[in-house]
Amino acid sequence: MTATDVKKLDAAQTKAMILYAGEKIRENKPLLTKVDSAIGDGDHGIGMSVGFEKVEENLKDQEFTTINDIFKKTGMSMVQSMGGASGVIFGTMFLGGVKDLDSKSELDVPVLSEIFSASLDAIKQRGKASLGDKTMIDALEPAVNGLKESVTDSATLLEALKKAEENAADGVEKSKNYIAKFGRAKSLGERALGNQDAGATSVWIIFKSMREWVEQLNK
Amino acid sequence: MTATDVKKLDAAQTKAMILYAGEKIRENKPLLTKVDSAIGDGDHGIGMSVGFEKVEENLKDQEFTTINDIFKKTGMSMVQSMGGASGVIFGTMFLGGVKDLDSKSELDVPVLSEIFSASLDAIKQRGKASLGDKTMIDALEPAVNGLKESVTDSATLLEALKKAEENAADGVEKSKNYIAKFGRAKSLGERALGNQDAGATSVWIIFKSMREWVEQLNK
Amino acid sequence: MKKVINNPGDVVEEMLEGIMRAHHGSFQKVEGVNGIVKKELKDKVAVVTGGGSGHEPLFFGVVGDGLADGVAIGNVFAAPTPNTVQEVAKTVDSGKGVLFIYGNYAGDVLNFDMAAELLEFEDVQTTTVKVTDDVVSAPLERKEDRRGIAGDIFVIKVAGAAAEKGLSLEEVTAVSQKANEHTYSIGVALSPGTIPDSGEPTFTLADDEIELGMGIHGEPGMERTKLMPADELTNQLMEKLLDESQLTSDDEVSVLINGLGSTTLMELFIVNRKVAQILDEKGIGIHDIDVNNYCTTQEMGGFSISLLELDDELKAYYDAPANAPYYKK
Amino acid sequence: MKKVINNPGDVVEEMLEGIMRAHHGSFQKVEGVNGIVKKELKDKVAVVTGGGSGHEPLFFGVVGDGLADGVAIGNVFAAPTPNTVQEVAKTVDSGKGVLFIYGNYAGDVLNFDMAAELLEFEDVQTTTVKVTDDVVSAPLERKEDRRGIAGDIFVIKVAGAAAEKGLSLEEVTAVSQKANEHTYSIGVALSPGTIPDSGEPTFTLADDEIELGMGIHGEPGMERTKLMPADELTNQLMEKLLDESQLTSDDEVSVLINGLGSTTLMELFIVNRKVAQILDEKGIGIHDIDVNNYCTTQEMGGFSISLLELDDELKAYYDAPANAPYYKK
Ligand SMILES: Nc1ncnc2c1ncn2[C@@H]1O[C@H](COP(=O)(O)OP(=O)(O)O)[C@@H](O)[C@H]1O
Ligand SMILES: Nc1ncnc2c1ncn2[C@@H]1O[C@H](COP(=O)(O)OP(=O)(O)O)[C@@H](O)[C@H]1O
Ligand SMILES: [Mg+2]
Ligand SMILES: [Mg+2]
Ligand SMILES: [Mg+2]
Ligand SMILES: [Mg+2]
Repeated sequence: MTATDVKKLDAAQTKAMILYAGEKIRENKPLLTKVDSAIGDGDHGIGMSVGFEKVEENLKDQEFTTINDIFKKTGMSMVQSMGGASGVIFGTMFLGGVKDLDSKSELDVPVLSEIFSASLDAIKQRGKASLGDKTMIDALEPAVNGLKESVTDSATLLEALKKAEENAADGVEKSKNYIAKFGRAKSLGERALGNQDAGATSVWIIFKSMREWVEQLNK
Repeated sequence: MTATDVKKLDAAQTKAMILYAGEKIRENKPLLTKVDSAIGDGDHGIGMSVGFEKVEENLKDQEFTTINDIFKKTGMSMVQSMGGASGVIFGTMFLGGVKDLDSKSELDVPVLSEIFSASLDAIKQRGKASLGDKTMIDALEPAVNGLKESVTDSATLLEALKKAEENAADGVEKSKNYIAKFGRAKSLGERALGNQDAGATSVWIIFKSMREWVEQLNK
Repeated sequence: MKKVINNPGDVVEEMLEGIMRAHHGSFQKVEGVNGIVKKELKDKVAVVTGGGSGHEPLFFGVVGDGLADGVAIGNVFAAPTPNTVQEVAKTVDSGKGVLFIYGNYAGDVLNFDMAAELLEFEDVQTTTVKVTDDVVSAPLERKEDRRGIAGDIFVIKVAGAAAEKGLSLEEVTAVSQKANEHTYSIGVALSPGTIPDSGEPTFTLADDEIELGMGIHGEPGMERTKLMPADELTNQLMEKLLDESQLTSDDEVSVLINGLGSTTLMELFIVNRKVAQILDEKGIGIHDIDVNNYCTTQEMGGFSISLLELDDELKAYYDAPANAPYYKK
Repeated sequence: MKKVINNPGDVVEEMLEGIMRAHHGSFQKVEGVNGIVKKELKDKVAVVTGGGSGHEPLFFGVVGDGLADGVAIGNVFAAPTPNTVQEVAKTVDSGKGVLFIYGNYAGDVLNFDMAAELLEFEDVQTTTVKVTDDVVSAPLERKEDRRGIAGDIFVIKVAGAAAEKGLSLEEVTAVSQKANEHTYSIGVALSPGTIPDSGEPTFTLADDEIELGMGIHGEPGMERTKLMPADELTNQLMEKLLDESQLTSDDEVSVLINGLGSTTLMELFIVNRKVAQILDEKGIGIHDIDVNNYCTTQEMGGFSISLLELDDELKAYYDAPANAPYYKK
């Protein structure tokens, strides 16, 4: 079986994939900080690193039987350690998706899509931002749309994550042309044009690393 | 009559000579500040400029009949406006010399010598420094010795001031090798070696400009 | 930027240890979170403030009698977590409810709101006043979107005094909200502060440039211009402030000149001289002037001017006694 | 260096105008000179302090009840003139005499001494305590040559309390002298301050260099070294301080961590954490800790640690109430 055929991950694999995404976020701390400096207060990379350190600490030595618990623990670790806008927002990206989800022991494309659609809604409700407000939603919403299409197309996990990653990347690019309304960049107005959003960049890195992890599976 | 022959100055000339020295000190504000920065707190040029501005303000529109009054007013202007170590020390350089001096309407070499010997004593008494302590005394004491020799040699005013200037310059050079004991540089110890004293530099500029003024007299 | 720190990841925790060692006589640490509350709590409405650290002495410095009862402390420039806010609120609540006062930033709003939701389950009643004093951070039509800067001090002062007087949560909230509506601030940046963790300045300004209206995290202001004399600069800032506040000669204000970090008191008093001259000229009464560093941004250069438009009610609360490590009246 | 000033030659005068506008309720300006005294003077020994400006909030910031009665203000980093000192002293003297307290610098000594001579003619009795707390500025054998830095605060605090209690000039002088002898300080510099007039920093340090023991005008200290972690730095400074002060577990101290300008309170509290740990380890009692910016050098980076070795007499004076714009107890 090559990665291309993979249809689903079990709980242990899901945990490993999230830990890998956390590693990548931490590797990209300088980039995220730089991006946030240009139009925000320059701490996004620091906050995301703190959050994913806590995630690693809390997930590493624990065995999970459900996907729900993994996402919940990931989200809680972020909310309780990070602070800042991204603590709640990225915490909700993991927490919000499993709040009303039936217990799942495996992560397949439909489940993945269901989780992130629900978390997108939760984030919008909490933060009151929409697509085009120069927030992480500019990457998350297109990524979620990609996942939804993949469900319809019965795509493999890798195909679905590739699509989500591409859409997220595209969203990051587009965020350069949006005027910021939320976060510490909110009053920058037109002067933020040309700079991508920090949170959107994190969303892209997260989907990119999930794709990488699945790609390398059983290669 | 050329400058070389000048034996004495009247009160108006003396006033003009002091105002000229003040101008030169103010021109050299950056140099004095730089010298003080190296081993002191970097404000000597500022203080001396404040002092000589006050001297100009107080002397400019006033007519004097005695040398004593000119020196007294010069010294008082400095003491009352400058503050810092140099306010009292350079104030005393002018005040101290005429404190016990009989009223003089002309400044010749013996009077010049008498004034600055007395002020040297007054400075030493007030500041408790001696030659070699890396203060303005390192320039003033040799300059005074030069004036005293000129009295013995019956030198002209220009010759006397030339000698004083040369000795002061020599003293400034030598101050580089002294270890500071007084002023803000006092605890610099051996690390002050190689740097000349700021106050000594001012003394040299004052004698140098008095020499220049006399030299240009009736040229 | 050289900083006197150990591991950059430990600055907040070590700062808190240092604070507690100095102030254990009047402070208690809230266990498990980065929160501090007054040692002796009273049976009254509690006032809780907080925000990212890096702005010292805000926010811990105003925990004391007649001021805030507790503070939730975030990482550098990052709002505190919901559980931090929650634990602090639970510790100070006497059953009469808790008023949250903090600067209006997305992160703070998200975290305090989440805490408020969670506290509902635990029967702790909360209300919120978001400080929105920075007049350049959004136009008048979107006043509620404005950022909170040094004006925090005025709002916390009034809230603390009202709570001390025994008012209900509703009443304390209303008068604090009024204090916020009566507070107008504007800042200017000369040089950036540095985040200890990244070692990077939060923005860059040329050697002869300043930014009018810049926020306390380096958020853009209204204009980058050349450095100008203090009087001219103060004039420009006051013009905007008076235009926004619409103060007239019938009004009376308290003034706060707040240093952002490395700007000296000498400079702040030179600014104060001009601010007072301008107010005097317009016939606007000056009730009090406070020149201090309350809301800093690490070693950022610059300052802000805040005006609190007084009425009899606000004046009485402004004048009431207060005693915290960095604010005494 | 960008500064918020107008004409550099006017900074002191304009600062004074700003100060007087903010504090006219408790201060009066001494006419004709750069001096400030308390508005309401008491029939007691008067305490006069002063020195160059540029170190704000010292020295004007400690003019108040239980502290100094008057202050003579010089130009930036330049001692006040004799006539300034003289006029301030004459204004505060109630006939019971005037105690001069100032940092031991040649300029200050020369000007205060000259003022004292002139005051003799006017029947104003004066005594002097020169603060010499900076342990690295001269060896023990020449203790009287040491510079005065942030320890000024301790000496003025004790003097003000003793004078308030009604002691005679001789007695106030004696206990202030004792306070000075019991005060030990050491500083460290990270980056220079700038003189407004020249726009030049008073010294230079490489990007990764610090100077242990450097004075508050950039006077050389004991060693230039690489920047090191806060704990290690604090250890090195405390070692020197404990060695000089010979404190043992029988002793009790008040601690002052004083910021020099641009070093943040966050950093000062991280230092404080370590200072307290070290004192705790040695069993030296900590009576009080004050973390503040009292004696600055414009926007200089760095801090100093001061210890006041207490006995019952000094402790009582240290704890006595005090109320000045920048020092309250
Ligand atoms: N209301 C919101 N909804 C969604 N995302 C938001 C919102 N506010 C901020 N963000 C995201 O958070 C990011 C900033 O995170 P971070 O820098 O960690 O927090 P802070 O803004 O508190 O410094 C922004 O780039 C944006 O993507
Ligand atoms: N006790 C003293 N006797 C003579 N000259 C002194 C004494 N103390 C200081 N000086 C002179 O004063 C100069 C410093 O003057 P200045 O920089 O204006 O004052 P400050 O030291 O107060 O900053 C020194 O360079 C030295 O020549
Ligand atoms: Mg940020
Ligand atoms: Mg000097
Ligand atoms: Mg932030
Ligand atoms: Mg000086």
